[in-house]
Amino acid sequence: MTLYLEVLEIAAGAVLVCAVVTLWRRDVRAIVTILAVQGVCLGIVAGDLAIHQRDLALGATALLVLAAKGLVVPLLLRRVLRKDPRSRETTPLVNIPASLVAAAALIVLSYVVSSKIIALDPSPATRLVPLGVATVLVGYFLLVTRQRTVSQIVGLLVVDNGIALVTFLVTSGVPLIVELGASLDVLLVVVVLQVLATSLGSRFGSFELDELTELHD
Amino acid sequence: MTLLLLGLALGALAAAAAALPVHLRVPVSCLLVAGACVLAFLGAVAELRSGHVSTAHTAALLPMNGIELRLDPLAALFIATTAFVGFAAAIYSIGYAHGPLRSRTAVVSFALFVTSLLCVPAASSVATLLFAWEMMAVTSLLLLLAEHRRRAQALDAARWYGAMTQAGAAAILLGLLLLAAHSGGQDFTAIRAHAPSISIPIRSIAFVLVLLGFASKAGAVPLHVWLPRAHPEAPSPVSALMSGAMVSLGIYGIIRVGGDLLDGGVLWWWLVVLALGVVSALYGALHATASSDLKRLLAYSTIDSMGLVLIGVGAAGALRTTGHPHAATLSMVAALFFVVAHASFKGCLFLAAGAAERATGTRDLDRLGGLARPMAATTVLFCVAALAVIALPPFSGFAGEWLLLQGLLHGFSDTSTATVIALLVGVVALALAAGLTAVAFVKALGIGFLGRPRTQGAAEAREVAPTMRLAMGILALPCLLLGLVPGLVIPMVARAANAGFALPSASPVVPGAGLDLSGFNGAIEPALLAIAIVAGLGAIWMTLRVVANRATRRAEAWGSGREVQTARMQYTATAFGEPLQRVFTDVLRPDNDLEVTHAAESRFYTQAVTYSNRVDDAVERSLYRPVISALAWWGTVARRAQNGSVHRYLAFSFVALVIVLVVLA
Amino acid sequence: MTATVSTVHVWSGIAISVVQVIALVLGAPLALGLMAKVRARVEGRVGAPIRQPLLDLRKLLTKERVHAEHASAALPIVPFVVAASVVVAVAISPLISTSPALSESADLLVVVSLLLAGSVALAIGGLDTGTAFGGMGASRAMTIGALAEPALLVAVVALAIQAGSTNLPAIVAGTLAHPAWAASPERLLALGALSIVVLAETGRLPVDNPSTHLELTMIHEAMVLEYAGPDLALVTVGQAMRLGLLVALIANLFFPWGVATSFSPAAIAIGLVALGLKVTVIVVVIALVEVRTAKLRLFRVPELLAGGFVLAVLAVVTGLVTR
Amino acid sequence: MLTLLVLVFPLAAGLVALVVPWRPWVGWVAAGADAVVLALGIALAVTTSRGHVQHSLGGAVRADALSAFMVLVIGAITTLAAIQSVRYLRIEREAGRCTDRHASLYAVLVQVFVTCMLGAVLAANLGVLWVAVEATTIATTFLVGHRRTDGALEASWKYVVLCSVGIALAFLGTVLVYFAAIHPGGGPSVAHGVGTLNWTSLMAIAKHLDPNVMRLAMALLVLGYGTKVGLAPMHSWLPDAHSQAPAPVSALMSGVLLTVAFYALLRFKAIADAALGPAFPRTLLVVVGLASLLAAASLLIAQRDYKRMLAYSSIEHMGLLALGAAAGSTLAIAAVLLHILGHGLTKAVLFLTSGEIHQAEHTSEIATVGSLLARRPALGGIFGVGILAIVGFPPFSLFISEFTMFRAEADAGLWWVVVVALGCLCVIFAAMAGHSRRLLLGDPDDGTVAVATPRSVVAPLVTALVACAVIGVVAWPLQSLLHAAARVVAP
Repeated sequence: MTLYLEVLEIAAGAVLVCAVVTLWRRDVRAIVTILAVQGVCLGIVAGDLAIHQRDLALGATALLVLAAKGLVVPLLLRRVLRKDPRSRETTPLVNIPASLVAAAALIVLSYVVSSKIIALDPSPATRLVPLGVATVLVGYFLLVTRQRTVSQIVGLLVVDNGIALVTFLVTSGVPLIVELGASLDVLLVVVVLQVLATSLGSRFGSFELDELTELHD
Repeated sequence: MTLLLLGLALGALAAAAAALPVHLRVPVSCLLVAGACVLAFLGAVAELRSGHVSTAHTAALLPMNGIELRLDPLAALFIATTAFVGFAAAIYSIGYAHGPLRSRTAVVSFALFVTSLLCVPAASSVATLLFAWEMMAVTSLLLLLAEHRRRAQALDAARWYGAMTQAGAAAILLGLLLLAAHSGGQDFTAIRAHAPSISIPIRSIAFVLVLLGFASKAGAVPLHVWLPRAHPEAPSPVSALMSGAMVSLGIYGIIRVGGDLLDGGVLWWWLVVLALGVVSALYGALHATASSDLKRLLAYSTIDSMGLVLIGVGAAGALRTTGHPHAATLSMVAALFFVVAHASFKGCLFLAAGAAERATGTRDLDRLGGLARPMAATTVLFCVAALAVIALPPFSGFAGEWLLLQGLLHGFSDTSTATVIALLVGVVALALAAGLTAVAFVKALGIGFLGRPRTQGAAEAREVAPTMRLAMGILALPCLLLGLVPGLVIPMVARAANAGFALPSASPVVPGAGLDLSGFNGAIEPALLAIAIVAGLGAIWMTLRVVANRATRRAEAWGSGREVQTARMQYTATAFGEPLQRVFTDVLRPDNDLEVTHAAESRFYTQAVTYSNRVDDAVERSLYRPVISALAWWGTVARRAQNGSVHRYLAFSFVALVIVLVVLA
Repeated sequence: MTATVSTVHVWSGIAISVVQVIALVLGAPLALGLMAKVRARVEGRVGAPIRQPLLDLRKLLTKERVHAEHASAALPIVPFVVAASVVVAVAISPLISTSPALSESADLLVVVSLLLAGSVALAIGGLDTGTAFGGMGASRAMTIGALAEPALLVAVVALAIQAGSTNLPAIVAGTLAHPAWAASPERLLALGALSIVVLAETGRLPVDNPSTHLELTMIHEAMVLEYAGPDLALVTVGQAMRLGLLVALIANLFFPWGVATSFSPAAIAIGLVALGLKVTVIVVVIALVEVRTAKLRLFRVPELLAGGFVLAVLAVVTGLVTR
Repeated sequence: MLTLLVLVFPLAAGLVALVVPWRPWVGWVAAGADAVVLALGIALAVTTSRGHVQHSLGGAVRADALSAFMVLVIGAITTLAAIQSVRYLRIEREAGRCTDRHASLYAVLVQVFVTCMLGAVLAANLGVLWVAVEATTIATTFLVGHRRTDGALEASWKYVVLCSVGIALAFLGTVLVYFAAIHPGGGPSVAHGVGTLNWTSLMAIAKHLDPNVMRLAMALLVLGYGTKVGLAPMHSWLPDAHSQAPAPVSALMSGVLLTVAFYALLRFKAIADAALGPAFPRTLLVVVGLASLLAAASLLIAQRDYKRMLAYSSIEHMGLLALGAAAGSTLAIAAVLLHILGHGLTKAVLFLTSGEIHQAEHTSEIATVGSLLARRPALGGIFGVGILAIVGFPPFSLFISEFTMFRAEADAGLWWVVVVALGCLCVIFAAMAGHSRRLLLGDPDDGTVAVATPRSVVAPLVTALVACAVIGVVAWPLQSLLHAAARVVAP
């Protein structure tokens, strides 16, 4: 019993740690690998829950997550990176120390927010929900503050991983059809973003988003 | 009610007539509109005579709200006046419409404009009233823009008109919705039933909002700014309808909501209405004397007349709430009689001004003059209507003003000092406005039509089409008839006043052609007065034929010995109004600037001196300009917030998420 | 029986009105002559005989009419309108007796409006001539008229409030019945206001100098420059009767003793004599005032009229307060 | 069976466009498919307004009166847009701005987009509803970027990023609703898999759902779906996307996509009302609604681009819908639905006309176009009448639906909200009147002769405006359907 719990806690914790590390590192290529690690941890959480509840559908979802978020997505992002020689992130809008302080504040906020969710069903899995909510908020913060297109895609995916984590912990997976649809959508969004990123790169010659202000009132 | 419905249907049919080919379109549509007005007029007069209330309701139209119509004497009176002016305007526009006025939108808009004017008084639910009100607003806006390609300032006028009408409609909607919310239903019968149960503060808020909306339509001063801009730019039949009928619907609204729905309400309401009336009367009359554009002068005079009506309505309301129903009936009858009289003479004036503009190509008084000989009919009709406005004895204006004065005077027997002071201020305003109006219209008549033509355009003026003269004649008729035998109309007006303010049903005037006040000692017999004047004229003419030398000859006017007298030496409208402008400088605040351009070689020789004197609306400058510039500033500030950066947009969403989470935590 | 009695009243009313009109047609020019004689006497001159204005009128009637070439059909009508409006006003107002013809519609607004009709007609005639003088006179006359009329109206309203009705004969009868009213404060204030207004309305000295033709100063004269012969006679008689009517109204409204209240010929004769006396006294006072004052600058006249207006408003307020 | 057909037809049209290399008749096939959808929508509306609900695909696809009405709205506006797309693609291909491959991509994506919207509206399961709405974002990204200009690319990037992150929050909200459904009334956790995301079963157990979790879920849902609806403060993507997208696409997005997302909000509001009572959802919607109105009003004052002006007007109308839904009574929801149809039709006509103007004048700056009514009377006329309709003048349906919404809000005690809303509406009226005056009116002093617009372009637009006027005045066609649909969400 405890093995299931330990694996669950370590994997969920790892997901949040990866999110914070993406905020911490500036090198885009490193961020992509961290994202891959986060995908794997998410897969482990799903698998662990599937084994514990002997739920075949959840097992299939776990494999799907491992494949998509662990392998396919990082592959796509590396294709975009190949076209962008300067891999270092230009200075983000909010400097790193401030970002980390903000991340801490967001984690505290997610604990407070999740207290209501835990109150409804205090099972061991639900008790880890604040980690998921924190990943969502940190991912969102990463999305808001990063200049490079790839970093924004990574931010978006961290938010998605956070939500997937909450879904697994809280309801051990939504009905299969919804789960399939959701991950297919996420995959398609990444493909779309990757196509847009490459055309932005070729059109504007650089991957900086702050020049992208031609459309304004 | 059936005649009214038939009339409205005929009006809608007139709108459909726009599909006809160009040359057929205007005559057919105008005749149909005239027919609609006749039907509505007959329906309304039948209702006024019989006095019984008829209603019509259908849920098939206006989804989720249905249409409710109710014809009671108050509505019938306003429908009758609107129908009468509408009939004349329709006949007039047969001859007047040319160029852009024959386009499909103009014809459809004119037909729907008259139909919605006829429909507003009959509306008896918030939805129907707002529907007809907004139809009136959009159609008149389109008509205002009909000739924008010829006169660029029509665009500016349309924007002012649109914005203020929309704000007025919003105020009315808010007031009525507040009442509907507290009376569990949006039809007037429900509101009327629940009104006593609604608390005074809520009723006051609702009344003030509705008053703002309707007073802006009636041209009460702080909210009048659109009127002197919109009326001159609109085609003449439309501005006649606006001044004759649409403006009095503002008065109708105040009486319907304040008197009928809210059952009189509180004293200070009516003192506010009276104050609005006083300020409008003085401000309108003053600006009428100062404006040199004929139609702008007429527009300001409309503000002045509506001010007088508001004084009557305010006095009636005040007297009723302090428990003097008999005096209140007299003031209300005076106000409504003045509305009827004003509709006819102001309509005739605008049509005549339109005829003059059509014939000479300008409406600036400084460039008119000498129209009496070529355009005799228009000049005589303009003169009749002008004398009616100045309130000289045999004309309708005099009977109206006399009734108003009696209403105010016989209110002095009231006890509460606030009402007495208000009535006194009313009398003073009445007297001052009467004097100033006389100056304005002597200027309009004397400089606009008489004397020598000041420009080539005025010199080549030709008389306008017969239909236009017929229309002016139709409107000039009541100026005389209402003046000679007002007694015949008063019982019907009294019935309308009672429906409006739930006052005792006895008519304040003893039955008969003249105006013999029952219950108060004060009477005039205008018919006998007219006979006396005619007898006087006859007697003088006879004595002169007997005594005096009858030879007459024409000679050059005395120019103190000058050889040649040119038309430019005549007084212009600006010069005519200049003494009064100098007397009232602090109110009008004219900005006159003098530029002297000196010769190059030395300062002591001047090359040219240019002097310009412009009187624009002080209220607009001090009240509206700051609001507009504040909005424009806010627009530029807001635009900078949307500067295109993805991060700023994402930050908006992120901050919203965090705030919501914090609030929920 | 009552029908015959009322017809008798109507006919006698008409008779009284005719007497009043004839009295003023002859009396008003004499009054002007008297004023000129008084001025001359005070200035140490002999001056023209009192009946000189009547002689001028007779001379004018024999002359031919001259119309300005550019004037429209309005110009010939104006003198008739001016004269007729004043004649009707005189006919119905309570000068000799309190019940002339149409006495129940002898309302204050009617009389004021008839006088206004006269000045409006004059102004329109002035504008129609197409000359600079006509326009100037019309503009100034209307400006002063616009400022004087409110004061006139409010002053008479003050009297109406006291008497409870706006009907002039009723006010006169009321004052006769309650002599105490004549001395009441609002009466005196109203008298002050009315006297200022009379000077402005009839174009007497402080406001307008009737005897000069100097372009810069004339107000009333400028409008009548273009009339000749019978037209000029009508206008001058009209103007004279306007002065006579206003003076008579002041006399009767403030000192109503002598005004006949019954239809007996004796009462009417007394009324006529009383009217003559009172008008003569007032006219002499006006003449003396004229001799002493110089003409006000045109833009000081509004201040004078504003003073008159305030006096009238004060009269109304005191009337209400002490009611 | 009807509901299945509704989904099959546009999908089939999409497949045809995919397979067959680009031919003009492919466009007409798509238009035909959308016309069939409209017909089916009317059929569905007639059956559901009599009360019985249509099912197919084993209950996954469900059409009650509300979704039937939405199918009707989608059908009407997509047919209008599809007809105009044929002409749009022809002109773009003649001008060389769009190759055959792009044209067929455009046709496929539009049909996929329509299918996703229909799927969202007919989904019984709220999870499937989310998947469909997310799919619409993906489908429309390349449509927004279809014109390949710098602006289009930038707009599509902002559109995807903002909408995806917004929609992700909505998914979190849906999951929390699912979590609350698994533990109704705080009782022992029901066996896994029994908890459901089916709207009908959720409504059944709504009263027992845990209020705290539902409050958090509703907040996330309003923020999430609010992004797709374009409510402030998540509205910033809308002006860029709608002004850069091709005219038929922005007509579809502004006319229908926003209201499909709003439909989702209505479904969740029904559940939240039962679980939390009306107070909390009402405050949320009022705050967001007023924010949108204020944002639209302030940003319309100094607007220079007529397409962005129309986009901000959409934000304003979505704010009005939010306020209407906040009132929550049956009358309010009926008015909201009528407003959805009226706004959809009018805004589609306005965007399509602005597309024609853009193709003719090659600029969307108001100042450089100027005196359009004189130079292109047909286009200027329709655009002018459209502006009169969108600003809320009778006889168009927007007037009566706005009036009824304000009446319902006043009855629900939100009178002060109506005061602020009407203030914003007056400012918006003045601003739009000013901008359209500069765009349409004025005298082209260089004496250019008026250019006629082909009747084939004018006819559909005029019929749409006439339809909007008819439903605004005559109550008959929609009366029963509106009340049936409103009773579904607000009993």
